[in-house]
Amino acid sequence: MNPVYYLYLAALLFTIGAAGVLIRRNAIVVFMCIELMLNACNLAFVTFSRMHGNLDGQIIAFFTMVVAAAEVVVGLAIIVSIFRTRHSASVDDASLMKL
Amino acid sequence: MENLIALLVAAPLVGAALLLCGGKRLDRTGHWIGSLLAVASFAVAVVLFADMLGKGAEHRALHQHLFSWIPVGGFRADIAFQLDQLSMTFVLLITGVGSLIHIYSIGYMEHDERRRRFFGYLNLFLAAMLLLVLADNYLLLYVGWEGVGLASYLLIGFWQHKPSAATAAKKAFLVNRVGDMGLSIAIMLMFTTFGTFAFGPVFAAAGDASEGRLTAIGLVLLLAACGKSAQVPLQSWLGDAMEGPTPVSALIHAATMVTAGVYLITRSGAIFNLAPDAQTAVVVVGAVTLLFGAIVGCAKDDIKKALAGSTMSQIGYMVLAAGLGPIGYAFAIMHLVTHGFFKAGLFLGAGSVMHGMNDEVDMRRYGGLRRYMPVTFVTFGLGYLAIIGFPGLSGFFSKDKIIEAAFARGGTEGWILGGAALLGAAITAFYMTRVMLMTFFGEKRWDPEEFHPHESPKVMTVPMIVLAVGSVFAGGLFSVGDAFVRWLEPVTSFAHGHSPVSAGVVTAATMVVLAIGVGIAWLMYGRKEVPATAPRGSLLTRAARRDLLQDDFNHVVLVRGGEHLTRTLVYLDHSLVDGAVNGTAAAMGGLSSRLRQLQTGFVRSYAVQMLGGAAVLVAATLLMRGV
Amino acid sequence: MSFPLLTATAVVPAIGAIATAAVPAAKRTAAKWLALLFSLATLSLAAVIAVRFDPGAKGPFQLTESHAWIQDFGVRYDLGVDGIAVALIALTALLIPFVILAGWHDADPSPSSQLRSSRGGPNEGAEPNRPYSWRPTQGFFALILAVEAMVVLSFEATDVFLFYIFFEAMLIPMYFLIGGFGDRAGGRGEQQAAAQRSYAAVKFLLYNLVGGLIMLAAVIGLYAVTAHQLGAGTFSLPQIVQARASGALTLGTGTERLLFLGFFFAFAVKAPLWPLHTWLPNAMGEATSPVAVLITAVVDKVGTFAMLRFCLQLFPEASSWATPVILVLSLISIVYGALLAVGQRDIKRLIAYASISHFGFIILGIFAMTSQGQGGATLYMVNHGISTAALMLVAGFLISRRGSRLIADYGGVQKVAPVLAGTFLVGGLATLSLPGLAPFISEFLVLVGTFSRYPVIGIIATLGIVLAALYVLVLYQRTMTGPVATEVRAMPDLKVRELVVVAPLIALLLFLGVYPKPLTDLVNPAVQHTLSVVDKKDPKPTVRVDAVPGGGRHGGTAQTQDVEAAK
Amino acid sequence: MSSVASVHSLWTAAAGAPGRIPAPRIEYVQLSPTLIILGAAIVGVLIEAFLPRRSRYYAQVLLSVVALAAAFAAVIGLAAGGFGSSKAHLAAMGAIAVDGPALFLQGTILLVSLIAVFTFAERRLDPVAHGKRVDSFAAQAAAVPGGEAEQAAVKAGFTTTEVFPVLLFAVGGMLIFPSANDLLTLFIALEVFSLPLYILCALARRQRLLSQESAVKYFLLGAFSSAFLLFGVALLYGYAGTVSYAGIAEVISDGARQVDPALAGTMGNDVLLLIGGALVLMGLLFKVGAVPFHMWTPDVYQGAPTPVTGFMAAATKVAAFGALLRLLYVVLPGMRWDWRPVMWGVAILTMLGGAVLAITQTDIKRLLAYSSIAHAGFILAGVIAASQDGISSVLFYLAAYSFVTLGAFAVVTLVRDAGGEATHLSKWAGLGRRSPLVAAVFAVFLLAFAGIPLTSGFAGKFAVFKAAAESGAGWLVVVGVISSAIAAFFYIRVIVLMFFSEPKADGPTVAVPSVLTSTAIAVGVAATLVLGLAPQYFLDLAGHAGIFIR
Repeated sequence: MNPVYYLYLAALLFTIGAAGVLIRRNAIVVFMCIELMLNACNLAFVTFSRMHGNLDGQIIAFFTMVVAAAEVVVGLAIIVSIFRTRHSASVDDASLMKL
Repeated sequence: MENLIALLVAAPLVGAALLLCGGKRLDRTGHWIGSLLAVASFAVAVVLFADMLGKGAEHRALHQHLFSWIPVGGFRADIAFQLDQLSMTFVLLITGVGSLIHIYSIGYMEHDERRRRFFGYLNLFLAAMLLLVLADNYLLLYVGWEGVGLASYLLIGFWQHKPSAATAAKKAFLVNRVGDMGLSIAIMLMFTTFGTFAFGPVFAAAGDASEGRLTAIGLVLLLAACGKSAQVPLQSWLGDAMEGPTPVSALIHAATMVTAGVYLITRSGAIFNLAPDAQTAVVVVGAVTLLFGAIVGCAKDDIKKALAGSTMSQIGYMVLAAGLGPIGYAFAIMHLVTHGFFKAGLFLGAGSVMHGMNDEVDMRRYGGLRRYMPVTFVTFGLGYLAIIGFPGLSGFFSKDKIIEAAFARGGTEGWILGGAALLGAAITAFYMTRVMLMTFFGEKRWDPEEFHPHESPKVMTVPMIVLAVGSVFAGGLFSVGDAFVRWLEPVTSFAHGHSPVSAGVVTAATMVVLAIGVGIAWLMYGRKEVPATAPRGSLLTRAARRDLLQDDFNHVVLVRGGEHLTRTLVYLDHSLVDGAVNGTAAAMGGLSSRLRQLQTGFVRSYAVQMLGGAAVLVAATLLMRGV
Repeated sequence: MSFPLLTATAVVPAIGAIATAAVPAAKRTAAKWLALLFSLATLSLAAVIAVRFDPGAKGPFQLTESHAWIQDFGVRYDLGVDGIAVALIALTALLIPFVILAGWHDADPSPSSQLRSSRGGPNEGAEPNRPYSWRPTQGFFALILAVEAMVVLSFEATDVFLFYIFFEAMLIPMYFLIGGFGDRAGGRGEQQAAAQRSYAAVKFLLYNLVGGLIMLAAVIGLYAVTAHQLGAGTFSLPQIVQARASGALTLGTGTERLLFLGFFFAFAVKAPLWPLHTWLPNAMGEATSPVAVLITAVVDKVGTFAMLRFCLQLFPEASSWATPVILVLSLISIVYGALLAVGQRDIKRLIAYASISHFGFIILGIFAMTSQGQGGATLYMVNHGISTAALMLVAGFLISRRGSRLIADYGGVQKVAPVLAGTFLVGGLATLSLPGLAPFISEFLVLVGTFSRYPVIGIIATLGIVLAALYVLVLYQRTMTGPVATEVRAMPDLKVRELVVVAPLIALLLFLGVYPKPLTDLVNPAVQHTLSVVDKKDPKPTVRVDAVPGGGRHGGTAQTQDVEAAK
Repeated sequence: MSSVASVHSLWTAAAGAPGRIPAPRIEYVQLSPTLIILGAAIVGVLIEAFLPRRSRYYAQVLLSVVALAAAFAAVIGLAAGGFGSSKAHLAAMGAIAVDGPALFLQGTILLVSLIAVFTFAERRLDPVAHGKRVDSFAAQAAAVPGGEAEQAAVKAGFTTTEVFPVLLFAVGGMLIFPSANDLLTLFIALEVFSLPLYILCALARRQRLLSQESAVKYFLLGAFSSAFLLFGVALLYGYAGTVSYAGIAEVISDGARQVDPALAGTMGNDVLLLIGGALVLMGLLFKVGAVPFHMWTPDVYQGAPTPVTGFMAAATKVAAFGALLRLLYVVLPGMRWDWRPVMWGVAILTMLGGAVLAITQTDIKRLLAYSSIAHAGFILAGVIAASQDGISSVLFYLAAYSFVTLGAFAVVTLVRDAGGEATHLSKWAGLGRRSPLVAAVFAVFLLAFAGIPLTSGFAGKFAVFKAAAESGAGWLVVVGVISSAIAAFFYIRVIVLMFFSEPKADGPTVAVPSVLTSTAIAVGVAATLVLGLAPQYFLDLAGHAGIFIR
């Protein structure tokens, strides 16, 4: 099966993630969408790695996971604290600063 | 000897500096200092004159080069004086009459607390006027030219608390400025034509210049002359100038300054002789003005204004003569000198009358004053006879010559000019007689309770007498064997005009018109009582009372128009020029506040814009490659 | 190496500024005297420059100093003066002491509270318990000295970049002078006055900043060009001129014109030239009259000076290309400024518009490209500086007495304060360039210079003479003559300090009016050099006089003077 | 099918390869600056864990200062050792470049951070709470604002001393970022310095709502953009088959080189290259705060604790521009003709956008944020020059700009009222009357921002514009000049406000800072004037540092 399809899939996932970021209000979900985008990247990496026949892509994928995990830590911390403050996880509520 | 020339100017200049900067401590002695320095200057003039007479006609011109004034590139102006016969004549007239009037003023201004300054201004005027006639190049002459303008501004407006005086002063200066424009343009033209504007070289080289340029120079010079000598169309200021103290009117606006125009034209004879068109313009101006002034003079009830009108007209005669070229220059100057005597005398007389009548100037409130102020009456009378050209007195000789010369121009022009001159003579006779009658004859039209007419003090009458003497004999003296003409010939070059009508006929004609003029005047004002309030009068009279409406014209066109123009410009400057800039700033602000709306504060909208940005970025990159 | 005279002349006032600013708040008078002292020291240094400078010497610049500064930008600390610069430095150094004297009390915290806030005196209004260290007086005089230092440097700089830096930097102190210290002429509420002041200040700054930034683009462009063609970018004026002459540096027509416009725009804003003038009336109207003098008599001169030194010498072709437009613009300035001056109700704004008209004359003279025109323009800069200073300072004294700038509020002052009126009149006469006073000479030279190449323009420009008379005399008539207005009845005449300010200026006007030769001798060689760079010759008269017999005497003197000038 | 088979065979081959893993060679000396910082950061964490609360503050401050100083010393040492020029080379298996730009930027970042630490440690500005001096960080970030937990924390005089190790982590990331020599390292470094910043933003003691909001915005957008960057990295990897800068550059330079017909689909496919490059660029432009990726800047700058804002504004820009330079000059020079026009557009948008938007701002911190955007635009003009002159001018500009920014924000921390810092412009009215010195200092910074001659701002601006003009981007210079004219307008507005308008009766007070903040401000002023009056030395420095190694 032509590996290029995996690339298409990756692109699709990435797009879905991006779209999710744009349309979902709940901070958690937005955040998940970002994770989805990262994973799409991972998929792309792995695919390319396979196509190029070297391992860099796979290694990068691992790094990406680590980074994603770190992001989760920081992101959740922030989101939770703001949730506790506002009793809402809607990103649209956090719009005191504008103009 | 030539080192004395600077002294002529220096003496009054020092006086001016002393009196104007000296402060209160000179208040008591100021007028004496001033008069003394004027007299001193006169004395120097006499010495120089004597010295000049001692030499041969050709070697009389003196030259004194003080220092190089403005050397820039090819442009060279020097502070240098030139004293030739023409200048000498003026110097004598200026210092002489000037000194007399200084002395007269001691009495006239006695009760004015700012007398010191008055004398300061007078001295300043003398200095400037002498500079004007002694300069050896046009630029230096220009300095004197404007200097006398300044002095006249200061003196007309001497009683500044009177708004009318202040306005008149301003008007005089402005109108003169228009003339000055002419002079400065003339200088520029000379510079571009000859590379210099010193008398000697310019006149020497005039022959090589194209007639067009010479005509141009002549015309702008004429413009200058019109401004300074109150010739049509720039005459309007002279009447108002009578706001100044009477001695000022006598010295500046009768005897000396206003004749500067004539000096300029005569001095520039070398140029005019080569520019016939310019000369024509000059004679036209002269002829028009002499009639204009005369007519105005007939209608005025203010004694000084009437005299002012007459001054205008007399200068018209001189300009006319000067415009005739070599056949006229000498007579122009001669009439100028004699006129200096009798007109100054007349003004001083008028001043003395006003002095006795609590500064009343309306002749309709005079009448029968000869009994109260005999000396004034006699001196004024002599001046009157002189000006109307009564046989044997100064005016007769000088004016008669001019009329002849006018005819001598030949052709129709000659007839027209001569006719105008004759007509002018008649009108002169009329209005002067009118002044005489209304002032000194007839019933008294003033209230004895209010007015106590009396003769003026010696210090005032003596100068009047001197001037009267001058106005009686000067003309005769000059004409003995054409003394004056020959005296001036080396400078102005003299040519005998060939009049189509013989001199005798002209003289006779003059006598006749003179008689007619006097007669009409007597019929109108001598025989029947003069109404204390002016009658409505004919259309012409009413027009003439308002300077033939020419002032109104100025007011409507220049003053009003100017005001509108400036107001519009001020508005435009604010709304347009400034508005453009402020508008840009405002636009920026508007743009900014509109763009701010993009910053909604919603993360997701930011994300959208980022995505859009990314899309654009990618698209652009692809486009660049044309993929 | 020899004593760095030029640097010293700029450093002394700079130090003075710092020293003055450092004077403790209580010691106001000390600060004033200190400032005066430093300005006098600068004056003496300027005098030394004038003496050490040799008009006859070869080479465009003298007393030069040269040090490396920023090699990466090709910038050197190059100083040097030609006759023009010397004249203007002298003018600056001369005027500053008078400005300081005239402004002696302008920055005193005034007793009345609402004035205090505006003048920034101790301000209990906001926080009663806290003492403020805001020291207006020290600031005022320090800023004046700072401006002097920068102006002097920009006259001395022969490195375009160096010049640019001070040309721009001097805006800042000027800005604070305008916005921070208004004259006491309220008439309006103090708040409103402050608002108008800061508006004027901002306008001043933005106009000039925009001009400067556009010039910056041109400066950078110049660098790029030189860097490409000469290998290493340079800003040194003599070097560039030399390179252009030798053909080592050739600018494309388009490039040169763009660069020229960039430079000229900045200078035209500063000068100011119609239609970039509107900042001047606001600035001069709102600022105290000494500051107004600083603006128009000193700072703005940098603009016209720079046209002469940089625009013409760096971009000769472009200059002659732009000449027609510029001449027309300056012509408009002359007439327009004069007419608006006639229309003003505010004394200081009137003088401002008069200055606009005069700057029109200066620029006209510069771009007439004749030795009379440019020599006249240079003299004009000096004379205009002195005459406007005289007029404006006296006007300031007048205004400070009555507390109003409106012409209508005066009348008959001449009767109660004759000396004041007299000096005012002299200043006015100088402004209308009466013969015998210095400005006449410069104005006439400019006119002749213009006329000899562009007769029509010259003739139209002469209209300026009449209009000048109009606005000056109208101003004098409305304020000084006529019946005494009730408010001015008790007006005192000039005090000694004020006389000390005015008398020397008037004396100078008279002296330079009668004997300008020192100045002309100073300026002529520089002008000739400029013209040679621009490669323009004076038009020859149609008739050679010296050939004509009879012109001998004058021809003789002329020739001798030619020899002098040649030396 | 065949392709699959071949791939499969390759795969198995890869698996079955004899497992001798070559040990990586790490040049510890060359990496010492980074290692010192990261090590110190870890020590800082340990301190948090084991030291008693009262002594943490001092320990942390001391540690951070020492670490930063030491790291800086190391950088100097390396530079002196010629690693900036002659001995420049790739370290850590080509993952990190040790060359002129890297060292220069690292030095700048370290200095900036040092000063930032001073402002972080400032404890005299906030009013004393329950007898304890407090800094501008939340007593207990986890506690709900206004909740009793927070009350208790405040009463107990807690302070978030964690900020120091967090800061150090961020610095560590920033040190790597501009010297990263492959895309992976780039990405990691990005995250390493971003994540701590997100946290720092959330730690304000006052106005915690804003602080948290800024944090969440920054975090979400940051993560979003890094996702894009990562995707771009993936595409580039797909294009070149490697992530090392040199490798990619090589592939670009000799175009589509056939390794294997099977991979022709992706190998050297320019579409991948272009899209990937664009996305990576976007990620960096986001960090730089260039239009249209600037939206986060004002909000974050406003919400974050001011010391953090100062640190971000200065250090992040330096690091991000460093990375951008390296990317454009090392990886993408081959496709200069593709990215230059695009960057033109971005630069113009950024300069004008920042300037225009700033005109109508009413909050001093937002104002500075927009001004920083405009400055990003100016720097981009230098970046575009694509010449060595361009590099050095950018380096110089960054150095000049960062100190001014730090100083400016430090001054902002001084002007306070009941609610903490008084950042609304109207509060600043008449500051010049109340405390001329502070106002004057701030004015100096503003003038530097505006690029008035004799300030560092002018020198920097001139440098970048000069570079741009020399590389033929004359019109970019004109736009830059126009936008600096617009920018001048609002800097002037602040000055007018401070000096010419009436002080409000309820105006803010100006707190008297301790030696720490004073030092920060003093250094800012000094740098502004020195770099303005005698920039030559630093220009030389930047000039010599202006060469990237491949």
